[in-house]
Amino acid sequence: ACGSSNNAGGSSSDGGKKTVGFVAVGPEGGFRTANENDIKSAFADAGFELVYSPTQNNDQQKQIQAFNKFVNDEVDAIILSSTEDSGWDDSLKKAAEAEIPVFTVDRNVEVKDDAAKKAIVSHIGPSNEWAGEQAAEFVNKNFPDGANGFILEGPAGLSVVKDRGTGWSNKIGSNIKVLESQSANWSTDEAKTVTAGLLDKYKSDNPQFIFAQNDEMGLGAAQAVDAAGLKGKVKIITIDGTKNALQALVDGDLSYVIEYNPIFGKETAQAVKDYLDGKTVEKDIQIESKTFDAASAKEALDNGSRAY
Amino acid sequence: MTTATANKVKAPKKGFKLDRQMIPTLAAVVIFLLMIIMGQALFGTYIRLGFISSLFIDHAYLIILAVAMTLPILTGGIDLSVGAIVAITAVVGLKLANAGVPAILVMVVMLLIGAVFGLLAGTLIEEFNMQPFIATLSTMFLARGIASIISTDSLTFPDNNNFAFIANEIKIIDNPKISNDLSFNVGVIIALIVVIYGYIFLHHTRTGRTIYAIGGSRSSAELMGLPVKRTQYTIYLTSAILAALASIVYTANIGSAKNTVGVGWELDAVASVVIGGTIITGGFGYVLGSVLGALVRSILDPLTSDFGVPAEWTTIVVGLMILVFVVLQRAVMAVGEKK
Amino acid sequence: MTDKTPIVVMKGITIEFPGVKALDGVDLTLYPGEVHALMGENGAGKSTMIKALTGVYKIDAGSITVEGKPQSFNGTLDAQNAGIATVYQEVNLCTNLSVGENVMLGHEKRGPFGIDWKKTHEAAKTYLAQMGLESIDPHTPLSSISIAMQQLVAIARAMVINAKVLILDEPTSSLDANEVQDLFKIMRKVRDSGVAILFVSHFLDQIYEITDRLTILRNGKFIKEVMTKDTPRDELIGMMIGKSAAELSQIGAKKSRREIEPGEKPLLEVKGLGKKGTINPVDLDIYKGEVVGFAGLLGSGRTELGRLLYGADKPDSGTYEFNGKKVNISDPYTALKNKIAYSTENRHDEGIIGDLTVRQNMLIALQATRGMFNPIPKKEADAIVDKYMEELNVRPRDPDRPIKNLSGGNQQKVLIGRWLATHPELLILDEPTRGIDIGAKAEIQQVVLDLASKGMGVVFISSELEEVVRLSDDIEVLKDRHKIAEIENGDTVSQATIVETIANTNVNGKEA
Amino acid sequence: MAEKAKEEGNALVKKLLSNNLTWSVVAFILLIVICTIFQHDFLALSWNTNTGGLAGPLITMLQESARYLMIATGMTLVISTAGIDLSVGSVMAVAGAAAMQSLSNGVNVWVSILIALLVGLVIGCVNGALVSLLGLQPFITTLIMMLAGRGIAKVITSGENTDASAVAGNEPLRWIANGFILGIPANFVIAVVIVILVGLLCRKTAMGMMIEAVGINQEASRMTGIKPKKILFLVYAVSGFLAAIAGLFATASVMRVDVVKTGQDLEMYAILAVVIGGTSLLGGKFSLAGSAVGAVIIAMIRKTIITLGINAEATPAFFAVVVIVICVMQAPKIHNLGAAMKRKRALKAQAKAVAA
Ligand SMILES: Nc1ncnc2c1ncn2[C@@H]1O[C@H](COP(=O)(O)OP(=O)(O)OP(=O)(O)O)[C@@H](O)[C@H]1O
Ligand SMILES: Nc1ncnc2c1ncn2[C@@H]1O[C@H](COP(=O)(O)OP(=O)(O)OP(=O)(O)O)[C@@H](O)[C@H]1O
Ligand SMILES: [Mg+2]
Ligand SMILES: [Mg+2]
Repeated sequence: ACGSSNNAGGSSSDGGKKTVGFVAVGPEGGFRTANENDIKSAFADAGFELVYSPTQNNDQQKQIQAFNKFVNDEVDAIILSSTEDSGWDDSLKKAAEAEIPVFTVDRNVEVKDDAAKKAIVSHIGPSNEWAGEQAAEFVNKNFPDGANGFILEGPAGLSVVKDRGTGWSNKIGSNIKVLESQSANWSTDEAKTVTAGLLDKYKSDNPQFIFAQNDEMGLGAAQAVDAAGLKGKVKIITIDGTKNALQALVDGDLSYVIEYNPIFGKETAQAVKDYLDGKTVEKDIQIESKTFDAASAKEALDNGSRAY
Repeated sequence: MTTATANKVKAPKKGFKLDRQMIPTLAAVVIFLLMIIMGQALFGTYIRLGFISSLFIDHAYLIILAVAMTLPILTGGIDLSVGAIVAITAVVGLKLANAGVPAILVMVVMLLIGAVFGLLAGTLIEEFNMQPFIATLSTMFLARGIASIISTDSLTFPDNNNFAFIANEIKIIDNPKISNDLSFNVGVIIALIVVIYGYIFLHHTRTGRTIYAIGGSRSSAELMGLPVKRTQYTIYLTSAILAALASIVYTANIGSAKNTVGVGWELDAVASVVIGGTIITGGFGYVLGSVLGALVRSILDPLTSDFGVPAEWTTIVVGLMILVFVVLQRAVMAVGEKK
Repeated sequence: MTDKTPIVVMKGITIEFPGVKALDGVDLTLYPGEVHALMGENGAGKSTMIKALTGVYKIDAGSITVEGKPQSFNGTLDAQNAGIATVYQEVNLCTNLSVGENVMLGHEKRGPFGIDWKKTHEAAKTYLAQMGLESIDPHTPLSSISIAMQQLVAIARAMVINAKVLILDEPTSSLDANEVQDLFKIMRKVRDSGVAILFVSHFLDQIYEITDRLTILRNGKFIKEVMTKDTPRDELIGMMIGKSAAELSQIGAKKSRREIEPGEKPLLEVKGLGKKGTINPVDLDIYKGEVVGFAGLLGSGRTELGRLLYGADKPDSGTYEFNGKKVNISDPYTALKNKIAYSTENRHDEGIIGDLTVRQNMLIALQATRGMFNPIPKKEADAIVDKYMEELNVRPRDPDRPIKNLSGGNQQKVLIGRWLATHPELLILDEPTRGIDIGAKAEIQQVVLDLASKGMGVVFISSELEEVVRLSDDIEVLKDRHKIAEIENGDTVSQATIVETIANTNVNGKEA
Repeated sequence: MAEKAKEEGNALVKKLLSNNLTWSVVAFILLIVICTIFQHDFLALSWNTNTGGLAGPLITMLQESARYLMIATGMTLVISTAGIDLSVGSVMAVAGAAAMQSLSNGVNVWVSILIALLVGLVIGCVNGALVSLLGLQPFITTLIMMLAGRGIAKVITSGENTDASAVAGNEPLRWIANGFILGIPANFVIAVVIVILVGLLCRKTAMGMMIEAVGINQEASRMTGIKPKKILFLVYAVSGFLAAIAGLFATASVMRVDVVKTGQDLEMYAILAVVIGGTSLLGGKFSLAGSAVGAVIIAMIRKTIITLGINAEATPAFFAVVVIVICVMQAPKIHNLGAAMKRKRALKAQAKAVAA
């Protein structure tokens, strides 16, 4: 990829390939890697030159720096997969001044400034709140008489964590009791430890479900549940829909998986292309996600359509 | 009277060794320029007024942190809490601003909170014999923990807050194209003042010189009758307050913040200081070097991105670049030593 | 004299370290305008007494009054503020800073914009000049000057504070005769201005030359305070060591020269050994059983030559033959493997490994030659440690104490034990008697002669020409990093011979 | 007679009080007490027929402590030479990635383990070479390796969190982290055995002394014939190797590597464990037993956080408070408080007497 020597150079609107700057999060496994790889390949297929700029530690500052650099580089469009939903006003204003269209993906950003608002052409991505709601609905449906359980959260403060949590609380029935919410930092391994601890602690409360905010943590929880000899007795619900999770669903380790569909590179590329060609683009492009139970998971795995 | 002694003590060439101490810093200058030139030659976007402007505007906070980190490192210590102090002061600051507290008061409170953590670190180090690494690691956990207890929301400044003046860009050259605008903001000026302050503090005050002395040998400094304890307090207090200042500049700049802000910034600051030629074991180094180090560190990310380094490789490449840098400095110094 | 009011009165000072009572009810009274010496063997408690006065150590009992006010200082800074300037035994300066800064640290001259460096350096220059260091540029890094010069810098630093009490703990141990005289001149001047000087030295000549009053300590206990002029040497020594001076083993007059048999191969033969910038190429032969002294002024390159012979620095020219074999001594390890050992002059930085015990310090070099995974059996280790603690009279005789807690002189003895434990064929001793009390000095000199008589080659480097002349078979004279002469010792050779040689020969070996 | 016995007893108490290890153990017990108050059956052990081992909160705690034991041991040696190894967390990820990736690529499980260990060793050697041969500063060298290591892990798995839980024949690796030896977690047993082996290696040979010597005074050590460069190289290599074992423990526990999370921040925990164990960051004397206790304490703190149900938001603060309390308890100032007050009183009385 090192050959793209003058990709970012100058105003590239003159005939050649259009340049798109991608302010990304960076590979984190699971959802993120699938999502970014998909975007990269979709833009390559659509004939764009994509300059990719990941951050570290989910650091918004590095994203802002990358964004401002893309503005200075005078790219043709910017795709923003932000780690935070606020703090973008100044940068977006610059983009607006430079007349560079911005497409937010995955996470929407909140903007106050009007000039900044203008820079954002469209938002493309699935909904976190929706995913949280699906988890709540599943629990409501399966435990009409009420139940006890845990929530495994991502790192405190990320907006994904909040949105998934909000979705859950919006829909969860009043007879469902969350014994404890703990963070397992998105990590399989930590989730296993945390779950083992929680199962020990609330043995007498007969926990019946675990809502893990992502697949990784759900898989860890499943192992702890298994080790405690509670497989099948505790229902585990996760969000993301990676292959591993679907397989675990088929194997009965998980009970329900809500997809948070990362595959929307094509849609994004199309939106950028349309906009640059002067066509109108929808303000909000919702990416549809599915939910899986064991049967639909098996089907999805068998027909080999899962890309991640 | 003492011709015998006088004769045999021939003065070595003046300032030779002092120059050698500056070599790593000079190397930082050269490499920084080379990187800019390389970026320009390959991608054509590095010698642009807009690029230079945002390099400073976006990294004013890092420059301040680098100056802050220089002080403890010069004594052979470290302050790992700076990133977390940015977080807690930002969260508290934004909460207060949203509660309608006047901006000036908010800033004062932010600086005071920084001071409290600096004082705590100083106390742990000086009164309870904790090593700086551990003491500031603890205050880092503490600050970050308290920040997230206070709020995990993404907080945004209310409209028309008085913080904006720090962020408002002042255009010196306003070209039709934004990439050719030369601009700066109050944040950059604050950073500049901090740098000047750092320079004067380290080179023209007794406390500053005591910092170098402690870095040379703490026990010697004590036996020489220098106020070591007081100086140590000053150091950790200053670095924490500067971290709070960096927080003011940063949050004003992006207009929002939350408890997760500043994760890993302490390591960026350490990297800046080291790239700038300050030796991590203390005793040698310059504030100006740290500033350059911050700029070099800042420019590594856009370079890797422009080179199209695959995502998985970026940290490796950034690491390798710092390594090459450190090795190069080492080589330059070795040559200097031989001569 | 006694009608003066004392400026410092220390009464019943007791300091206990875990396991030792370093001081036990010691009194000390200093009068303005007097030079007062603390006398005692290594480990008697002199340095501890000084540190008690300046608040480095907390006292467990006793009282300190300065100018009539009861005081308990919390460190050098407090003492300084009360007018007490101190130069401690181990040089305590900052090697990362310049000479001038070291002199002025904490007392820099200030202008409207903070420190005024020009004025500060000028001031430093005048203080340095007082110590006879006028030709040192204050900008020179401290690390590039020798320990001895650093000692002078430390004293210059003490002069900056307009002190009422000046404490000098073994300031002369690394100085040569000229510098000692320079120092004494300054001390007299300071004393005459009404300052009380507390002085520690193991050189009796110096004691009698400069001091007015003596306080004698033994094993941490106060023995007596006397006037110098009323106390004969024998009596003084007797009070210090607790037995009569006559019992001190006396090293005979000049040692008889070891004759080289015709055709005998030297133990060590180097040709053109040198290193640019440190020492010019040197030829040198050392035979078995021979003591070769290196003489020269400060900075003449004696240490550098010793380090080259040991591989501590890498030579960039010359050949090296040992025991008739060409060897490449590239580092201390190979030197030790070849049975060459070197005891450094810089005990603090290159000698002791402070936190390790006496036992470990003594065994570590032998262990290094045997290899990491071949530990010395406990029995053998015990035997070695016992033997050298005994032979060198290390006190306290407790091998499991960290070496840093020993007094300076005893540390030195342990280090010599370390090198002897490796059974070297060539032993290079750089200032081995520095800071060692008269009893121990005689012991060490005796050890050197004994070793030589058993066939060991010894290089003896010392700033005390007297002992060089007395112990050596051959004396190599160095000047300005050149070997300028090789003197065969004999009845006609005296200290004066060497001083003249240094004065009258230039570096090309020709008469000046 | 009785007087003397009492005095001796006092001396013993004094010695105990000023010993870091004592305070670490006290802290450990305190944490257990707190946990038991919150969860009455905290100390209860039961036999889990499912896993063929003991089960209970303490057991999961020991299981987690195994990885800390490994990195803390390596870290102790490095810190003893006055260095630091910030890369252990990343090395864990790299080793875990290597094991998981090779397993899922069909490599035999034993070979995979070997590859992982080798990778850790190699990274350790690179650290060692940079520090000893090039003379780079340990902090910055291993900081670079910490950055680069994460990248290497991502490169190995192409950015994925490789999962080998379904790979046939992975049982031996799975057993290492989840199995039991005589009812006790296998990884804990393995870790303890390794710590003891390293301890024996250090103390029965001259290795420990030489490491300490280099840490106390490198130049003086060189002058005694020790080769500091070799020692430095060695400790970083050992640290890398042990971190690889820790990486295996961490990933084998769930048979999955998480390129971002595996080993994240664990270098800090390791350093804390070492310091709690009484080894100074300035180098020199080290205590492997102390670090081992420190490592178990870290695991215990984390267990306490889960047991008390401390909010995710508050965990860092809780962690900080516990660490600060332990370190303050260990401070000589606190131990000497009594003695200092006594001395002050005595001196005051004396001064009065003098004045009178
Ligand atoms: N920090 C310490 N801890 C334990 N013991 C100590 C400490 N400092 C000194 N000592 C012991 O106190 C005694 C007195 O030591 P001190 O350094 O005062 O002797 P000295 O008279 O200065 O000897 P020298 O002439 O060798 O310098 C010695 O036995 C020494 O071992
Ligand atoms: N004229 C000088 N000016 C500055 N530094 C000097 C000068 N001469 C020597 N030095 C420094 O002094 C140090 C001591 O030199 P060296 O050790 O060779 O002296 P020496 O003959 O062994 O004397 P001693 O052992 O008494 O100090 C060297 O590190 C050298 O850099
Ligand atoms: Mg002494
Ligand atoms: Mg010398």
